[in-house]
Amino acid sequence: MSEKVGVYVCHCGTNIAGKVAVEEVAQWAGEQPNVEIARDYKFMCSSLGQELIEEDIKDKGLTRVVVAACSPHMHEKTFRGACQRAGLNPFLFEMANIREHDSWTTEDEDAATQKAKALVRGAIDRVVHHQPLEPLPVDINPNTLIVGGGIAGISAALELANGGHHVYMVEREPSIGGHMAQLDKTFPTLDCSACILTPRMVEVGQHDNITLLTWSEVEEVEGYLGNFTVTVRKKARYVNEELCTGCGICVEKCPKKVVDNAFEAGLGERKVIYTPFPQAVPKYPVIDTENCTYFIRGKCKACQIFCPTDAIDFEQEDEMVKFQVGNVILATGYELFDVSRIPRYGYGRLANVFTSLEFERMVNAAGPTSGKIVLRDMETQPKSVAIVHCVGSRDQNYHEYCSKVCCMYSLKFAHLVHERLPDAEVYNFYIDVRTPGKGYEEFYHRLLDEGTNFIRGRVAEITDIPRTPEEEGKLVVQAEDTLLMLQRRVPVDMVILSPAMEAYADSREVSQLFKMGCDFEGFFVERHPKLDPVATMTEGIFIAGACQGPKDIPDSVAQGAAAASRVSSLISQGTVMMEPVRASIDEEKCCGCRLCNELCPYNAIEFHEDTKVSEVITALCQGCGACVATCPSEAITGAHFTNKQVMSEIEGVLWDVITSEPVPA
Amino acid sequence: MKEYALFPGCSLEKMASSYYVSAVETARKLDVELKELEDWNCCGATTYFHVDELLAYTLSARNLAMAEKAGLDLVAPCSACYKNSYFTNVYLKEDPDLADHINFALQADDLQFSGSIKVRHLIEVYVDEVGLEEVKSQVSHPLDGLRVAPYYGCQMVRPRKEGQEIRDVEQPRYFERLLSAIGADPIDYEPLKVHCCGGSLILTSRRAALSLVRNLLQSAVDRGADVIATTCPLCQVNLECYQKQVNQEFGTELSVPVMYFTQLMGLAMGIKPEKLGIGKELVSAAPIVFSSVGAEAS
Amino acid sequence: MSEKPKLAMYWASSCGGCEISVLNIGDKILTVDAVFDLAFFPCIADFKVSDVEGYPDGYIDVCLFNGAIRNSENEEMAHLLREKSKVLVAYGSCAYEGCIPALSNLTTAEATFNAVYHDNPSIENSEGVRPQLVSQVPEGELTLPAFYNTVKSLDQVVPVDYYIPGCPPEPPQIWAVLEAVVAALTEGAELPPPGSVVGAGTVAVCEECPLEKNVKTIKRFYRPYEITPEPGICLLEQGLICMGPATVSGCGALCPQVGMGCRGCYGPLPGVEDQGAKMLSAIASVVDVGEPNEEEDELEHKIAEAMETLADPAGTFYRFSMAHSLLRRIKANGGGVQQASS
Amino acid sequence: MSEKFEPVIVGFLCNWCSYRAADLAGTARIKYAPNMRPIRVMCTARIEPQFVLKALREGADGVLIAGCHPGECHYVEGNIKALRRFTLLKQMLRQFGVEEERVQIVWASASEGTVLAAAVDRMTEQVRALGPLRWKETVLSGNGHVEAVAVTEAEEV
Repeated sequence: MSEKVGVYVCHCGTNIAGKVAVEEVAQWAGEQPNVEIARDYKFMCSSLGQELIEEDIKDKGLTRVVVAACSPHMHEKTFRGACQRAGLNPFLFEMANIREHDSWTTEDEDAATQKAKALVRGAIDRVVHHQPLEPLPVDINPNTLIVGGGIAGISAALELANGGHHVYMVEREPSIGGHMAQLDKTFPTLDCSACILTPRMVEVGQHDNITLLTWSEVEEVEGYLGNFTVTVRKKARYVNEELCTGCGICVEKCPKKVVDNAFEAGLGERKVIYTPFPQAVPKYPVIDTENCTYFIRGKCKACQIFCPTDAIDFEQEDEMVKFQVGNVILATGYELFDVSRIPRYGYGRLANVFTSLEFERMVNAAGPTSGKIVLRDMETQPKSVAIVHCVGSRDQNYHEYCSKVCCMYSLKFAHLVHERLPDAEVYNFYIDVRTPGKGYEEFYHRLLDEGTNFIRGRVAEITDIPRTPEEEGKLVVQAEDTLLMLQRRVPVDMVILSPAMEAYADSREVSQLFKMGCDFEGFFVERHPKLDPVATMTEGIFIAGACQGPKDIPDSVAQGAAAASRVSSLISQGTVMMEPVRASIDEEKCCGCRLCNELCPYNAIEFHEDTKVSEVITALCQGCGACVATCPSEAITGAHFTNKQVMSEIEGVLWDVITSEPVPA
Repeated sequence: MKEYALFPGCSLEKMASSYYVSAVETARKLDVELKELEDWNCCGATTYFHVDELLAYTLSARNLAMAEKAGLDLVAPCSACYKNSYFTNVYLKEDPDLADHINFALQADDLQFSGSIKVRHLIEVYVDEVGLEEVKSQVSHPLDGLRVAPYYGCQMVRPRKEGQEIRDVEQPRYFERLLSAIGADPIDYEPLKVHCCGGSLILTSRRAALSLVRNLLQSAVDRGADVIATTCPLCQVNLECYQKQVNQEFGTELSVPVMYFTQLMGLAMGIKPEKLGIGKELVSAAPIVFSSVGAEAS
Repeated sequence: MSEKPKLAMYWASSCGGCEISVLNIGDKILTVDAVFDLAFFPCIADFKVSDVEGYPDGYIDVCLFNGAIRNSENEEMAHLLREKSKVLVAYGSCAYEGCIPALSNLTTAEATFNAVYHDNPSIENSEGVRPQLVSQVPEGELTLPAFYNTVKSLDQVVPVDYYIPGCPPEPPQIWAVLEAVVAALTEGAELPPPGSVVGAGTVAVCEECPLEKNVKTIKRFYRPYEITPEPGICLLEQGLICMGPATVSGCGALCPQVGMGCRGCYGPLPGVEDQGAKMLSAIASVVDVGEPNEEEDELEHKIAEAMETLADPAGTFYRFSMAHSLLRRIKANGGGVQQASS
Repeated sequence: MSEKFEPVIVGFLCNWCSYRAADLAGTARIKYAPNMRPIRVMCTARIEPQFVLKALREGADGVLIAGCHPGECHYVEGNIKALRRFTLLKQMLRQFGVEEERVQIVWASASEGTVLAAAVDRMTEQVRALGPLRWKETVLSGNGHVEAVAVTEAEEV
């Protein structure tokens, strides 16, 4: 039985008509098989254009519709809507992309017209074989998983929880707070980081709608938008959270101290049973089994002996927690570039070269030096400090991108040095000073007034090899001053490197765990860089904060809240409709060879031992078609991308070169 | 028996003759045959590439083409020759048009560049292809306790080569491993070991070059080196021959023996010092020779 | 004066196995003899082409045509028998889809001649004598059929009513078909719609295969002589090529059961356009080599290495279906040979 | 066919990366050869060797498969599966005498409009250099039997 196809060729003003002879294409389309009516129109997406389609469906009894216009990513939904309003199943529609893929990219007008015809014919031949499909309703589980308890995750969690939705927050460290908890002051306002952060941490810790899982990692994620099943490994703390009151006696009594490479960035020490910092949330300590005397030698148990509530449990084991959520927000944050990857900056070899994080801890009143700025010997105060911008960023050898926050915190450092050591000279070595943000440029000017020396030049080398007497015993920072056009060698006592923010080394594994994209640098990929910055290509997975790219605190907070609002809108919809582009197996045809079983990235294919056939669990299927292409007996069909449809489209786009069967049959 | 096409380059002919002989001697010990390229020509040196790139590449490509004809990898003991040959080899492979252009010229000599061979520095041959185990096995008089500053210079490691980390450029370790293999005690010579020796600046911008030489000598001394080992004739000249000028210029009293790594290897392998061209240096290497048991042999 | 329906069987380009397979139906052959008169059956009785030419059109009730169309003689006979037969059956893989003869579509007629009349080490032919379409001899003019560059299936030269797949077809299937035909002829029973494949199942061979099937992840391919297959386990899982999943059932999965992968002689499943491409897709998909996080060229290298362990993909995947495949034959470089046609 | 030969290339673009890359090329008004005729699939993993053969048989001079970079596939590793099939298919096409350049696979992420455009331009030129494929006309046409070759000396004797 033949179909009645309506073809509509859009001028898109001159966007298409400027290159493609649209009238000609429409007129030609009218002569193609199965075509009932073909028209061209100025703007098909306009309400008038859409009505044109609707009327033809009604009056001319069209059974299929083709619109040749822009990219389906632009207007497929629009025209499907038009079909639906006129009572035609929206999937009996096909779009030919003659704008993005043709008129905008082709120089020659005849060639553009020729290509347009091919694309239109492809769509016509394809649409004839379309089948009516119904979208799949999916219920949204109102719970949300938030991975990462930094400031981005915290803001997202509080938004949702205060909105009455339940949140599971998973943090791999013993406490939430993230990098922000390590900072002293925040630019440009210089208000105390801890003072603004800790209340929010406490709020998370106490919130009825938030289940907090610290010292935990996500092991497994199964399912799809609305219905994820998450398995979390709750690492053994060796402290019973029911009994522990967080009194801290165990920490006090623990006889062993080790260098704290995590929170204190190696500058300070901590006990072997510890909470990362005093305001930690939750308050329960953790035993560091690598260093614990009991775990090494089986003796000590001081913490257990002194614990007033018998909360210490050396027998405790990792625990697997399983729960259901409807959406996921990844706020896994960033780590700092390893500055020892730039040997000429001497970090590790030259004692008084520090990283920004070390300096943050140093200037922090609660830090290892209680806020005193000193050299590695922990007593001498520097008389001169050099701050090096763009360490590992804006550098083709490491990261090409600008790390965005380094300029501002480098300025903050300069200010703090001036504040604590009024007589000290401060040199900022920069490529450009980048201060886009409210009050940022003003802060820069303030630093200029405070007398910081700004030297425009990427630092070539930091060395302790003197060339002149005044360089003796100093660190010499060598750079080409590109304003004065001369080589500068600046002797200083202390150097602070401002390393780039980079994605966590394991971010690629994380992205694969959650089945979403991750770019070359390891940052998670948003659905659209401008219009959809917190969603990902995978339905139900959202991202917030520095895991998506270098960001400062206000941006991270904003993204956290944005992700939360995206999630809550889904929750309030209750159910969402999903594209019915899915695979299905004809059990009559399935021979049970099981070639398709391992193939599905979503484990949507199930093999029934009893009937010896495989089945696709529609809800899990994401419609990639891998199994369809694999099944050698064509027992698997990919809705809306069937072999018949694609094969016909192939013949269609080749209409002008295709020739009839040469061999007599 | 490993075979290589040897590209001595101009300096090994005269100025660095001791590098030449010690290279040949050590190679023989290690069962490596260095067949000198017949009718080799200048590598383009440090300057020609800035004067006329096309001609410079052609010059260097001719040597490569001759090695290809012989079917042997090219070995250059001089770091400048090495760098020029190495990168000519790379760039011509990347730029077929340029290669065609040059091959057109090479036809006159009935030569053709196809990029079929590798270019190695002599020290790479010893470390990577002969292997340190083999080197060890030839050591009869280990240079026990001799503190050596391994000076790579710049042209052997720079610019960064395909597939290398920045570390391989700024913190290479193979020279140290070689020195340990002959029983010597390599000092921590970072980061200067890959810094510039002044190169040809010594002629054009004398003071700048001298101050670079000074840094190298001074910190070698500060770090307790008995001798500085070099891998390049130009480094050798700048470090060894300009010590007097450095002292005049900066009022220092520096006097450090500077030797080719092949000479040290030779001593460790029990080769007679004179066979290694030892005795021609401006800063006497006698203390090293005596400290090495190899001297007794002579 | 027999009113019995007339049966014919002809042998075009094939090995003769099909004839044997008919006799292989055992004592049922007597029934065949009882029901039919033989009108043409060169293999077992002496008929001449002239006899057939003498028949009125449609004189033969059922003609089992086996063998591919390799040369002009095959084609002429196909046309002749089509004319003279009510029901023309493409019998066996050669007639159905080209089979082994069609593998020579992977080369050219020219090359085939060179191999047969020249290059072959056992050939002594210094004058380079080659078969000629026409050659003059004292006695007069001798002619030979023209040797085609491209081997074709029967339905590529004449319309075909039914197909019986298999190399050769299995006795039970043959009998089932003959029975149906007999029933139709004697009791006027319904025949299947023309053009349909008869004497075969509708699902893949695996359905009939008793070997245990698990999820499949292959690291490389093995040729039968390279490994001894684990008994009782699906051969594909063990890296041995088995066309089972891409081949229609009906044979009873004889080969896999004796440790030899299915060669695919029963042809593709209903609705499949290209058996070989389908199998290629399936098998390549489960080669579990290469991780997404690897360097791109490293990845490509690894995968290429694994795939190269499959010797002769074209010959493997199209062993029987070359004539029915999408590409059907190779593009000889320069394309000189097929241009030589007229 | 007297004027310059314009190759026809069928392009299979994955919905998430390469189709969007092509969209981006358009939005950015990057001009490239009009010879590639795109067909959208959800993922390169949906592309069957059958599609490629079909295109070649029906008159295409080349086939381009474009998908996300390995590790960036929207469906985790659909592109790897595509690469596996493509690799084996290429080995087979070699046997069929189809030149390497006629069937290619490229990776172009949603942000790499230029990469895709460049790939199309490059491939168009390569295929143009190879000349038309037009399978049915050049390979399958006629019944292709061997004409009698010139009478050899043997028979003159």
